Amino acid sequence: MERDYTLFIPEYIAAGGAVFIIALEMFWPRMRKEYAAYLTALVALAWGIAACFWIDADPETFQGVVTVDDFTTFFRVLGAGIVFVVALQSAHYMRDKVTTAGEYYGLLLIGGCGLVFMAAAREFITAYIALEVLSFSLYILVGYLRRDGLSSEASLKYILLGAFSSAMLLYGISMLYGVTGSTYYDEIAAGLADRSSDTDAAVVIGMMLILAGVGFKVSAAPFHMWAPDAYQGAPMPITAFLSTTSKAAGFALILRLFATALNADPDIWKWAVAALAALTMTAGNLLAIQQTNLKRLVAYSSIGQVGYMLVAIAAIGYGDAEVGLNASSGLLLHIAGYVISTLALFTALTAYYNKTGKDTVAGLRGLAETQPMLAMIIVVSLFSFAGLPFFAGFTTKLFMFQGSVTDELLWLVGLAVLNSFISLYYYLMIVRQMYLFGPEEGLTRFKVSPVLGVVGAALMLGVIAIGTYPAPLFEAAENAATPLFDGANGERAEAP
Amino acid sequence: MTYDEGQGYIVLATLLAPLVAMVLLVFVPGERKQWARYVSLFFAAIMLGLSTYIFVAYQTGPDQGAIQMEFTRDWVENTAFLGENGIQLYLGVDGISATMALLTGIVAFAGTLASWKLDYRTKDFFILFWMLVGGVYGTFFSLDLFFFFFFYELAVVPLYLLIGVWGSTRKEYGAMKLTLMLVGGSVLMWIGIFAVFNEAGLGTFSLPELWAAGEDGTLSPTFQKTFFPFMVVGCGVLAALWPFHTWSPDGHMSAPTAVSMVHAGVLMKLGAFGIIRLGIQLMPEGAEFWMPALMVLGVTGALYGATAALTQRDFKLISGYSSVSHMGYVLMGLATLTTIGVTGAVLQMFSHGVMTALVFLMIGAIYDQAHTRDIKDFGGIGKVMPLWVIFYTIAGLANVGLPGLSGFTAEFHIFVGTFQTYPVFGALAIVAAALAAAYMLRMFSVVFFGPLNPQWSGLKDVTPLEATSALLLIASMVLMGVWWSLFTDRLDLTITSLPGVTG
Amino acid sequence: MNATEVVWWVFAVATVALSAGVVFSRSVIHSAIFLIGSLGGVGAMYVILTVEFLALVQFLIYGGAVTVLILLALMLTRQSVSGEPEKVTGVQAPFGILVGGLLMAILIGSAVGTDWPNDVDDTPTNIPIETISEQLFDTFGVPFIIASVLLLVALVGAIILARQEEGDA
Amino acid sequence: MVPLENYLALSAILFSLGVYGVLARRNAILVLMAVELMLNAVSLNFIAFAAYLDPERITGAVFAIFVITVAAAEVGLALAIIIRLYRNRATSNVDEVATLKW
Amino acid sequence: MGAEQAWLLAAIPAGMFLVLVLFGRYLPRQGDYLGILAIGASFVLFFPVLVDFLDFFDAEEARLAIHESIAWSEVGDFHLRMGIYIDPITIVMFGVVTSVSLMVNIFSVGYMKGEPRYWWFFAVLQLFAASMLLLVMADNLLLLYISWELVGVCSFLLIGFYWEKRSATEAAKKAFITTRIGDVGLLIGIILLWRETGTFEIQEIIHQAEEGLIGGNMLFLSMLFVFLGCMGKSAQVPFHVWLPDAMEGPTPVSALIHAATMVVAGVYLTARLLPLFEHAGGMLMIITIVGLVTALLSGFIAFAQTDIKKVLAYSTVGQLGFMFVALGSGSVAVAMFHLMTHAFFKALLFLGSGSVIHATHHNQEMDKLGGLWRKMPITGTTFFIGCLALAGLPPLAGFWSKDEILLVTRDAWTVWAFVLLAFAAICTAFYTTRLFIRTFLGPVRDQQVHDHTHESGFIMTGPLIFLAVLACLGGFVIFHEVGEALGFPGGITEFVFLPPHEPHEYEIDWALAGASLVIALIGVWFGAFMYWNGSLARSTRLAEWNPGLYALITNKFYFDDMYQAVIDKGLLGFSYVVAWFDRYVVNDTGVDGSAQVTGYGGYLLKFLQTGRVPNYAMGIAVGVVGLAIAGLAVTL
Repeated sequence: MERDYTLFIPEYIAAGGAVFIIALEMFWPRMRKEYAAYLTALVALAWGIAACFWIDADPETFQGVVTVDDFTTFFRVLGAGIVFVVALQSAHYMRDKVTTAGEYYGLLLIGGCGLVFMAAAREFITAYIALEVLSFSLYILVGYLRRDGLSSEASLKYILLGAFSSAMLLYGISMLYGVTGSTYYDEIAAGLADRSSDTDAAVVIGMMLILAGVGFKVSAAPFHMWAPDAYQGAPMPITAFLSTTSKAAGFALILRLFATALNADPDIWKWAVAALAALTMTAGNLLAIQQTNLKRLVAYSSIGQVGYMLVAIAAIGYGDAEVGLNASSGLLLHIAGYVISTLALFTALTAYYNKTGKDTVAGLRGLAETQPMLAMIIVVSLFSFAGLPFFAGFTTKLFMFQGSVTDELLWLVGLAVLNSFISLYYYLMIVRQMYLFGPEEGLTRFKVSPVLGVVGAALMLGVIAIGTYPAPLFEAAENAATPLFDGANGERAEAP
Repeated sequence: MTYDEGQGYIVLATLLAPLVAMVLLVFVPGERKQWARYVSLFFAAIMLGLSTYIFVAYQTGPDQGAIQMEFTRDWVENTAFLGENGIQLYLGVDGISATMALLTGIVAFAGTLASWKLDYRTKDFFILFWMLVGGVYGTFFSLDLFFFFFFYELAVVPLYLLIGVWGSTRKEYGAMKLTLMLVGGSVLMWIGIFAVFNEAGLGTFSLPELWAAGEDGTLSPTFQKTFFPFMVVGCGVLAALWPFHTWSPDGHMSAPTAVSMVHAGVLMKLGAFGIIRLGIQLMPEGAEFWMPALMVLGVTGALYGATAALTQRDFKLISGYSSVSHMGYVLMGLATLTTIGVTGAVLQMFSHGVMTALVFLMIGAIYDQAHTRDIKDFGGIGKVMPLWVIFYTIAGLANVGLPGLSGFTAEFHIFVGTFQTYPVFGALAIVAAALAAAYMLRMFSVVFFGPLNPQWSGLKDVTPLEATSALLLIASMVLMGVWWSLFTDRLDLTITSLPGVTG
Repeated sequence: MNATEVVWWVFAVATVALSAGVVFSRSVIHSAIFLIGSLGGVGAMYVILTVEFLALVQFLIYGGAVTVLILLALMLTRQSVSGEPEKVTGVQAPFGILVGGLLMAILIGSAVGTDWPNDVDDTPTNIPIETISEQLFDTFGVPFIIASVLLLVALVGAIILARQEEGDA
Repeated sequence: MVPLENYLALSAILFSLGVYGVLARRNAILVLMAVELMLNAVSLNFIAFAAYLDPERITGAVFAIFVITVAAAEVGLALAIIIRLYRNRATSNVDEVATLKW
Repeated sequence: MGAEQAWLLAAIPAGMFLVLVLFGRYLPRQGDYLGILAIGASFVLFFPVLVDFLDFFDAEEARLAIHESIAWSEVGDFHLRMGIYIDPITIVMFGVVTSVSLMVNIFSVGYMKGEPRYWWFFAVLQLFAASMLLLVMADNLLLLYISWELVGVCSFLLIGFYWEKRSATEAAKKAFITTRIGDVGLLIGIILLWRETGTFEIQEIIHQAEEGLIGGNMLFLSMLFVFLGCMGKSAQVPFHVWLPDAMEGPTPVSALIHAATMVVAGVYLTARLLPLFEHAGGMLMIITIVGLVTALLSGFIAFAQTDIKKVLAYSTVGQLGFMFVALGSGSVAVAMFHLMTHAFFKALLFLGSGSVIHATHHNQEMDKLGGLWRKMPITGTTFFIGCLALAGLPPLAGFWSKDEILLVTRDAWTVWAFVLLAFAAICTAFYTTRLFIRTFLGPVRDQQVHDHTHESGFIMTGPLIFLAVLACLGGFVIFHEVGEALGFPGGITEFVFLPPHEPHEYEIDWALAGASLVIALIGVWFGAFMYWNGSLARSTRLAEWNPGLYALITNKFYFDDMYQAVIDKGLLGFSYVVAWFDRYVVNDTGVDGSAQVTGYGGYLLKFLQTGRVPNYAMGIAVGVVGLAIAGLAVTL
């Protein structure tokens, strides 16, 4: 097996940057916190740019444990983007809140690397380790506000339950290993394909435990309960990071795992995924209706989103390779759209929080008066979540569901659409606060920091761009999804 | 560039005009209210002109195709489930959408004039207003299922803010209910669209191809029978299909004048239009199967709305319920599946559009001064606002179906068509028309006539701007009322070529 | 029933008992002690499986590092200065038993009910340390490197969070 | 000879005990111990498989090493968090740490 | 110009309507002369049309009508044509409408002087004339319906002319809605006919009916519906209630619309479609009965009315009843004949009363009037002539036409119909006499009213005289010689007929003529006996003779109260129910309810989120176990 160490240059950059930043603060304690943030942003930028060199490159594996193909590249760029934005979001926020920020930014970058390797892994050990890297960074970041009891509480809940669930995951993996004797996805697929039926019990248990484990990572009901607390307790930019990275990474892992390894025997898990999807979206949206805290509301709404995304996974199980390809292209597109909308939303919320220290729904009263632009960004991203046209959510959701529709799954898609309709209600409740009511006394028009303003505006434009001209991103998504289903009409990918 | 391409660009321009206006307004400083108004007026005029051009330039005659002035640009194709021409920006006009485009131009222009007095966050208002109008135009022009739905939803998006921010009575409730019910309707459409695309398996959203699939049985009859209700109820909510109409009274009661005008005038027509596009044209078999049910609902709505309007006391509630009644006629006309009936339905869409726009314009004109809409508070207004009374009376008479005004032209066709297929329902519909006379005249005699209630001696008559838009609307009413063939010629070919439509 | 089996059974029972002690005992300290035992028991299992290297790792990392850490943390977080045992089991215990029992039944059932395909002969084969190292440092080099990053993260995190700063509670 | 199933059963028991512990215990550290039990069960699983399956397929042993490593790191991190929380809240009782809810 | 251009008759006033609406207000004298000009033009143009038509007309060669039409609108195979159809009936109507309209317009100049919205009054008069002329020359039922509705609206606008008066607006509303109910029937009937024949053209429909292409029952049904429309327009029982209230409008309007022209539209339509009615078995009987009942009831009610215009209104209702009887007896000619004469003398009477009202400053209560003849001789005399004509005394117009109606009734139906009709005629004579005596003869009742009274100017008396002349001579057109002298093929019965009926020359039936003379005399004598020089003594005694009956009559047989009850209790009640249902069941329960249920679901769910780690872990564990069990169940 050849070893091409150049494959990981982007991660070298990221990790190296992380170490450098941590060290930098160590040796230069008086450094202004923003610098760390901007530095991180720069590193992330370099990382993303470096990642772009692998676009449309032939898939290359490193000893068969990780592979760098369009799928990996897709998530590399995505991860770099997330880190970039979150770092910029954090600049002022963290300056006001903590004494040392170097580790914070370092962990952002490392978490991003974890995301990349989860996407790249073609083998369980690597996948697991990468998963833990990301989770560890998140545990720490969630609890990063050391003096804030809520932050620590969230972090504790997250890590305890996280460990619990990864134990489940591991046990499941061990079962599959026991049956197939390997941890490589392709070998597992082969092993699953030509096994005797009296290993069913072990396979079922294994797959269910794995499902539970990854379900926890992406916060699918009933494994979702940590999410709202973690989101609410975490520092606001980290809430953004959490709700984007953990979802993206989780689905990166799930996609490659289920599409390559477990797809050999979909009958065992497809119904379960469908059930989880239905449960997740319903629970998420119903619970979101009751929320008064913004972060918490977003948490539940993101749970709802996870429900939608799981529909695509279920479709991989239900449909043939073609459907799988369509569904996962749609899923990737939707993830991208979702990530951008979420980041836009949190950029605005962070900017508002920096001014007023409010993070409740009612706290947004009259934002349209005091800061129209923030209000606009928020509305755009919320409508994008709700799947209203002009905004990313509409197109991405429509494509994802359209790709996932098979005769068996139409009911689930219908339920998903119904749920996104329910979700519109609580999004409108936020809009209502901002637009229908005047601000409280003394709250006058204010300016937002240029950085946040620019980032937010840019993201908002991105949301609108995806919503109105999704073609390039959609093609990228399809190219990214193709390696998972090579053989499934791969020629589509070459088409202009 | 050939003639037809040129025409295509005209259509594109018409669609883009409101969106451009929207974008421009974003950059107008908020405190420059007058600028916002003039920009809007400018674009409204452009739209009116272009729409009129489209309507006039739409070729009639046997050698013409139903769909004209096509404009096509690839949007997304050959990606994932999308094959050749997967999604195109495919615009085009047939007789129906030409008529609807004209309606939109007129009402949007009138609405702009009507909201001239609006002084609270004018700029934002017009931004959302043009978003709404853009959505409407897009829906009428789109010949691609994706964009059809895209614009259909787009038209609903701004309503919440438009009503919630600039509305009146119980605006939060009205706005929320209206938005949710409309989006709830489109949920069904989503599902229907997914199912259709999946069943057709053509890898394209292009409506003509899907229509062909619907006709040649690629969409199996059972499938059509199953999913026709999704499409029709989905659109029907917007068309105030009984019993999904309750947003109409509350929504109209809360909405500001211009929004009521555009909403009742044009947006409700989107629903009926959708029933034609996604119901009759896409699933002829389903239409065949379900139309009796739709007919029953339509009749119910027509009678129900008229009856409920009899004892309402709020101007806007009366108009809201009468809208339910009139959209009931539209649904009946469609449900006949006869050339005459469907023609009548389209005519009624136009007629009700201008008529109800005028009504809401007048209501706004008096509400701005009196700040009440309870008809019992008024009396003898004719003394102080003669012009207002005259305009309102004309609108009312059109509402009642007085020959010479658009209402009669439309309702007559609908009645005839209904009698062809379901005589009893036809008779009921005519009875509903008589009820319309009852509630309209009741309101007239209470509000306009009788001794003047001295409390209102200070009321001013309609402003020149309102008068202008009112005259514009009245002109179009009379036009349709007198010169039938102007409209019927344009509809003839289109409607006779609808699948499953007989006679 | 040869010697190995006897030994196995002894250790198995001991391990189970100790683990039960971990989750049932009334005092945290006792639980910690039991944990050490249970970990040791598992280590013994490795020995019986003739994977001595893993046993070694087990004893070092767990018996050495982890348990010490845990005891330390216990010391740091004693609520009551007077050492009487606090209420350690929550109201959920009965349901816990129920669910745990169910899960146990399912797992054992699936484990026993499955005919493990690659289980060539019913005897554990010695896993030479060379193979392990070869795999660990060659085949799974990448995860190994990532694991190092993981440890770095854990380290940093632990420092960040546990460090006492001025103004901390 | 001791069959593979015995080991699997043993690990299953340990695992379930761990699960019970997580469900029942109130002290965060005890919960953590229970998790450790579960992880042990897992690595026992892996090694048992590795030992019994044909000699080429010993990935499980490697996996076990990683699991142990991660577990250790996890403990360290978790304890740090617990201590941090204890400093903020003066409790490590998971039933009392419930400010974030609903 | 020829009869083909007859549409100009309607076009000119229509154009003038636009002019007056837009500019009338700013013109000198608010443009009343323009109105008169326009109507005058139509009146003048009527004669060339007449001459041209008479050249064309030839019963032997079956050149009976002129028909012109243009394509109107096409959808699929639904082709609409609009056109004019001119035959003797139309000609008669032309004559009546144009002449009376002209007179009324002229009269109004005096009567309406100084009223507010003077221009508006004339504008609407133009519109009315236009629509009425269009109505009578329409060649298809659709166009007819259109103009039918238009005259209805004009009537609505003119009744409500004094809209500051609550009573006026109420009357207008009542008139519009009542006729509207009839129109519902008419429209249904028209569309049913279309459904059967596939056309709206009257002659085509009649043709098909004669071919027997229309199913008997369906024809009966549709004609029944059509006749409903006629009843509504022509105020036949039970739709008669709106006409008396319509007297709230200015008197010239009453004269033109509610006596001479619009209200006879029903008669016109019935006459126009008579062949259809004949083929629809039983319809003629129904028409006759309706006519008889109306004639009698209105006669009775007229006894007790004290308002001049109300009396006249009821007499109008009655006379329309007579016309319907004639039609029911199958004689178009007689109906049209009576229509014409009635138009003349009733317009005369109304204008006369208008002159009185004008002179007495809007006083139209008999109790306040009396002995006016001396004060206003011209009005008095002309009014006297009108009364005699109405009472049916020879040789005035009313005598001939009523005599003819009695004749055809006798021939067509059993003696009972004849007797009842005769009795109705007696009533007519009676209340006419009463009206005249109490208004113009006898002592002065209200001196101060009396003093301010003065004869109206020529602008008003002129039309009176003109109409009086017509009322005197109009009847003679029945005679062959007169007809020929005027250039017609003969008397009106030889001119106005619908194939397959043959024109027949009128020869006087002395016995019947004597009888009708006697009838008229009885009525007149009785009236004179009752009210001689205005004393109410006898009449009061008569009223006390049977109070119940008297109350019945004074309350107009309780029709209004009945309707009021039905509307209030029935329709509005139902409407309240529907509104309630919509609010509380459909909306609050159906729509809001579902939303609240959803929200409540969320409310319940959120309590699972306890914030305690063990509970969360329990969630996970349960999920795992559940999945595992389900998985095993599914797979194994």
